[in-house]
Amino acid sequence: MTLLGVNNISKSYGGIQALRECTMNFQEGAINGLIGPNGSGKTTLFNVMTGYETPDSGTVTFRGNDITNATPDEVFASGIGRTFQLTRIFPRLTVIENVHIAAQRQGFLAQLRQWSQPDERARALESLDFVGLTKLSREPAGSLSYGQQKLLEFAFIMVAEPKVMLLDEPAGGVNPTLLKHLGGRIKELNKSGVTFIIVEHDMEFVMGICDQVSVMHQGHALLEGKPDIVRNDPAVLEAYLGTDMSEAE
Amino acid sequence: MLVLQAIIEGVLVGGFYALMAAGLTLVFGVMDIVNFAIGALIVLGAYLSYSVCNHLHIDPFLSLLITTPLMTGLGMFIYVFLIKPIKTNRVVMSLLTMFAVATLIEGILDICYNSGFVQIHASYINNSLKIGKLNFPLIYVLSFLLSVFLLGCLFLITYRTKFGRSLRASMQNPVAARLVGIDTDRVSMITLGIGIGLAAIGGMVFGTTNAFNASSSYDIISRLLVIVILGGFGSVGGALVSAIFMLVIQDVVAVVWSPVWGSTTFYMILILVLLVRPQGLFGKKGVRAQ
Amino acid sequence: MHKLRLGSVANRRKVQIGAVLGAAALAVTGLTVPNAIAAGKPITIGISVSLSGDFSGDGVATQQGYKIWAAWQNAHGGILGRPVVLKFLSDASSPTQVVTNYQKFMTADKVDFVLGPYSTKLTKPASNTANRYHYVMLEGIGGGPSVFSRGLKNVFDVSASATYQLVTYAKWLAATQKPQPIAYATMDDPFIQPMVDYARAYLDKKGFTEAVYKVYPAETTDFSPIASAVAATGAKIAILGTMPPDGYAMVQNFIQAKYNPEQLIMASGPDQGADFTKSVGITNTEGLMVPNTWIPTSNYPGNKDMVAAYIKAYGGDINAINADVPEAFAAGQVLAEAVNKIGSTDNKKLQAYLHSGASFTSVQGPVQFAADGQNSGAAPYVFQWQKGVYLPVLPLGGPDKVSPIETMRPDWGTTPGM
Amino acid sequence: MSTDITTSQRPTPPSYEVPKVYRYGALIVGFFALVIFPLVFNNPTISTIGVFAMIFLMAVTGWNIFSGYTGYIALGHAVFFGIGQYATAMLSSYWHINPGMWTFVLIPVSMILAGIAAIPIGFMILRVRKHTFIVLTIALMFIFQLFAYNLRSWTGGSQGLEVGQPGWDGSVFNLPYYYVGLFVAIIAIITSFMIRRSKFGLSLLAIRDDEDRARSLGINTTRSKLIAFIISAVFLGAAGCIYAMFVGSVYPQFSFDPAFDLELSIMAFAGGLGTILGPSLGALIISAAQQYFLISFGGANVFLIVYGALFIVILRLLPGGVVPAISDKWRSHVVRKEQRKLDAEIQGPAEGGAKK
Repeated sequence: MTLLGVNNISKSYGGIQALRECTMNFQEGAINGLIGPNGSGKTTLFNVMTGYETPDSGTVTFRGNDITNATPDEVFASGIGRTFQLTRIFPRLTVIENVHIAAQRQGFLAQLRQWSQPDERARALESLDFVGLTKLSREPAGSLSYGQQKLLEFAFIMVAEPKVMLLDEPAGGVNPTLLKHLGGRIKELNKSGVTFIIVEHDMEFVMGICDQVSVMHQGHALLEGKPDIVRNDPAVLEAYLGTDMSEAE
Repeated sequence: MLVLQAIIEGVLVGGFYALMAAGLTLVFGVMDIVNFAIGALIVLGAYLSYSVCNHLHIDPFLSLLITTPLMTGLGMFIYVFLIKPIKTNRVVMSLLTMFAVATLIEGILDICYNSGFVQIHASYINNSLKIGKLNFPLIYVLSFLLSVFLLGCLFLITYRTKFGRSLRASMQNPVAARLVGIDTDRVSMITLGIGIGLAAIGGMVFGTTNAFNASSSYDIISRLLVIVILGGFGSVGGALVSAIFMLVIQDVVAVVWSPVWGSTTFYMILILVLLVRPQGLFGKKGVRAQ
Repeated sequence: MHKLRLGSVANRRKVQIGAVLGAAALAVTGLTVPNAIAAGKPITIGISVSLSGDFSGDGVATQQGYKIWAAWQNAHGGILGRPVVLKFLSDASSPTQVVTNYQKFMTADKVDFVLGPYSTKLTKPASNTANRYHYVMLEGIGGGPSVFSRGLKNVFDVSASATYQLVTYAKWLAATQKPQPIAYATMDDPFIQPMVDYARAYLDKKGFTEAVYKVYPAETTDFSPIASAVAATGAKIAILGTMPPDGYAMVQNFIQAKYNPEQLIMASGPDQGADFTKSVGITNTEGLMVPNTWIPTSNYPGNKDMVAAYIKAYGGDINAINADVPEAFAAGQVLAEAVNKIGSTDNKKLQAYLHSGASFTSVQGPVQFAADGQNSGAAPYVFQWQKGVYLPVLPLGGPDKVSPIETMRPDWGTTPGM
Repeated sequence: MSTDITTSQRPTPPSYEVPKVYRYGALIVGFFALVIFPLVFNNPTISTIGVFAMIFLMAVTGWNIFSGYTGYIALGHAVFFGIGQYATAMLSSYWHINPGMWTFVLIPVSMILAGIAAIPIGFMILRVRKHTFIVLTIALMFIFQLFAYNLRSWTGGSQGLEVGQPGWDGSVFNLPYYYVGLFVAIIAIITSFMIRRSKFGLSLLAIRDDEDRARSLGINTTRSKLIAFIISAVFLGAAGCIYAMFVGSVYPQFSFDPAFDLELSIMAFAGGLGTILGPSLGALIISAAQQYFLISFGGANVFLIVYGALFIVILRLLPGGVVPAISDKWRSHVVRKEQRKLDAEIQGPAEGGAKK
């Protein structure tokens, strides 16, 4: 069943057409990989799906609802969490505070309550345990290593218990040990019902973890399928090795 | 006719305000620094020209040959000893540092020159060119020409020299500029030097057209800030256009309605413009953080 | 010996302008023959002056006036035979600091008297504070009408009331000239604007029309549109409500606009002595008029001494004396005269006596207080610059000799520049 | 979400915060010091400085709730300070309030008015960021100043307005202002504290660090910023009200004064921007020091030089402010202790074994 889908999305910046009539569906409960050469529009697609950009045309649907023009906070509240290519954590807050930010609360009065309610605190620590950062919970997040920051970002998305997690290059700059750790975590969460969409250049990582891989090329969906099939498709190879590398991401 | 006269005066005076604002906007663009001391530095420039003219009995415009290098040096000194060491929260910390510098300068000038009002003199200051029924005050015409000339030089430096390339690179992306081997510290130092050197020139013109004392800076700073904002940060051309625009609006409103509403009208236009274009008229839209 | 001491006074002013001790200040007026030497426990007087900020230009002049008065007073027997010691604090042109400063004078230093600060804006909070501690506040440089409309019984202005300062001129105009258009421009200020407005109302009644009436904000730095608006009317008479730096800029802009008025009077600016002549150029001062409360060459008691002492201490010539100086001096004089009369340092008695209708003399002329504390005894003068000399021209028939008013022939329209 | 990690596996991280005993101890001592201060130093000069310090205390605390927490440096909060002043002056004559205790009723009124004014202003200016925001706030303040000059039928223009002065005796005159000021300031500090530890406050801090990211995490940043802006305006309104009552006259030039905002930011920076008590500490020290300095060193214009130089030194030595400097000190103290403990553990397994 399709959980998150984009239909005929187009988006251009000035003269550059980042997305052209892109249609793509992501299945519930799967770990979806999204690959494609630089400039093929992966990040733009993420931005459109999470409310950071409004598409020129087309729709985004989530669980059958149209969320095309929703703002990032509404998108997040509806259950779509994302990480960024360059990690975006809150450097001057402590690790544990970072995790608390994403924990949702309804209503303004609830906002006024202390941020570290015991149950939330337990949950936050749990998610830090999950990525192995508990020891650093009182450190300012800015003092963490790059890889640790990726894990932290992962942890604080997780704490909001989204239905879908969009990860933008989770493996970039992360050392192999941490990466293995992260892969394990993703699988573990997926078992508990979280859907993933992962943009990644590290093919080994993608092929090792994903159930389903979509390939983008020049702003539209090229192909969709199991990792093995995608890996051997000539069109994909051409897309990667082909000449059109001029667009900068 | 009166309105036309007001427009002409607005354009001429606007050119001079643009000159004062150019240093501010340049420093903004390259270094993320709100040079709050610009008002005090302009007054300092005015006093320096005043002293040089009085002691050496030379033309105010010639005095620039002495005061501009001095003030440029001061700018570099300020950069090396006060701005460069700032590690965190640069935007605000540098603003406060410059405010402290302004206080310091005002205090020193107050003591050295004893807070009476003075004005720089030259034989031709009160002259004006009369064309038809319109008047062109000579000093404003000269300062307008000087401003246009200097802004032109600034333009050439920014777009036609190697230093200009480094400067623009540092403006657009300091991290990347550093990666490609541009010494952004040096660029910043020179920029602040130029910015404050321009204040020396602005100060000379200010001193010939206004009587001033050490506390005169307060009237200047707010206008320069809004000019820079309206023009767009870092845009020297924007500063020129918005300065002229501001002065013309102000002068025309002053003539047809009332001087007290002149600046109010301008501020209101500024707010309206910013509601539509938060980056100012000629500012580049900030690259959306990914 | 004198010179040496003088030097030290000047240095002190430069280096750490603090409280000037009576003894040191005495040296300033060594040239007058003391009637009596003050002795005994000093009388302390607290004054807040604006040595930095917006009002610093006048603040310094104010302080000079007070200092010269104290030295002169001490040379003339002090107050009640005791020496006068002034305590100065700088208020940085801020009402917050004015309140704290006077508070300190009255409650920590327990001074005998206080005198007013510079400007209407600071006099208001200062007099509130003084009233709280039942201190009388005599002042000469903060006489905007709003100071006296509050019902405070402790503020007294020794200078001619601001409201009427231009009226001497207006009356003369109505009496001698045919009704004609007049150009008005005034700064938006609690002291200046009422002056112009009052004269304007008077002249309107007498049939004079308004060629233009412009109010401009205090922080204006570019006067060309205002000057052009005035110049464009071609009015033969212009009445301007200017503060010192604006006045200079206005003259300059008139010259540039080639405006040729026959009569040009400014609320303030031409009275600023050397500051003014240096700024606009002495040749351009010809015919400019200004209302003032003081005649530099006047024979009123203390005036000659004050002028001599000023020149000796701060240099310049008689025309270089800022009007704030005699205004401050006069406030001190009236204080001394009143206190000597009642023979007590009690502020309550002083207040009652000042309200009694008694009259006083000062360097600015007679002083008598109306119920609201304004000086009803003075008739404001009008001065005109004639051939580089600053001469009283009005009122006619007053105690001082005045020169005839000249019609301005600035020729700003034809010969560019001087 | 299910994890099988039990709590026992979780090593408790050391606390780097200054222990509660010290923090609350200092707070209580500080509180009592402020309460008894005017009774001990009963000279009205000192209590006058005290009144101004209280006014700055509430103003800075209010300012910090917005600017400190969200990182949006507002240099136009004098708008609300001025609104409080003008509201007080206009309403006290409009309602014919006899000068005296009843005038204090105007404090909540001024707070409400400042808060209401903050809504459209906030809507307008919170759309922009960084430099543009800073300068826009300054521009806004000048607009208000110009309105105060130009709308003379209401504001009296350059003539200003008066607030009637009660006829209290000079020896006790300052006390009501001081204690009411202290009361409002404490409310401000408590508000600041509650916000800092609330989810709402955390969202403000998130905005400070990365606004776009905060939005992507489901925080309604526009609403959060606006609410913080309004709360901070409210306390500036209170400060303006007390100031107008105490000084007794209101002028455009002094009510909407650019220097006021610079002072606020200097105080907040010196104490520690974005901390709860840092700005308060900065306000108490700097406002008092500034006034005391002027009255002690008298009519000297060296004041500006010393002030400027001192300020540069402070910025250089304590770039983060006093309070963060203290917590940094404490932090490195804890880290050193940890380090020693760790060293001891590594060096001493043999001894440990022997003991077993």
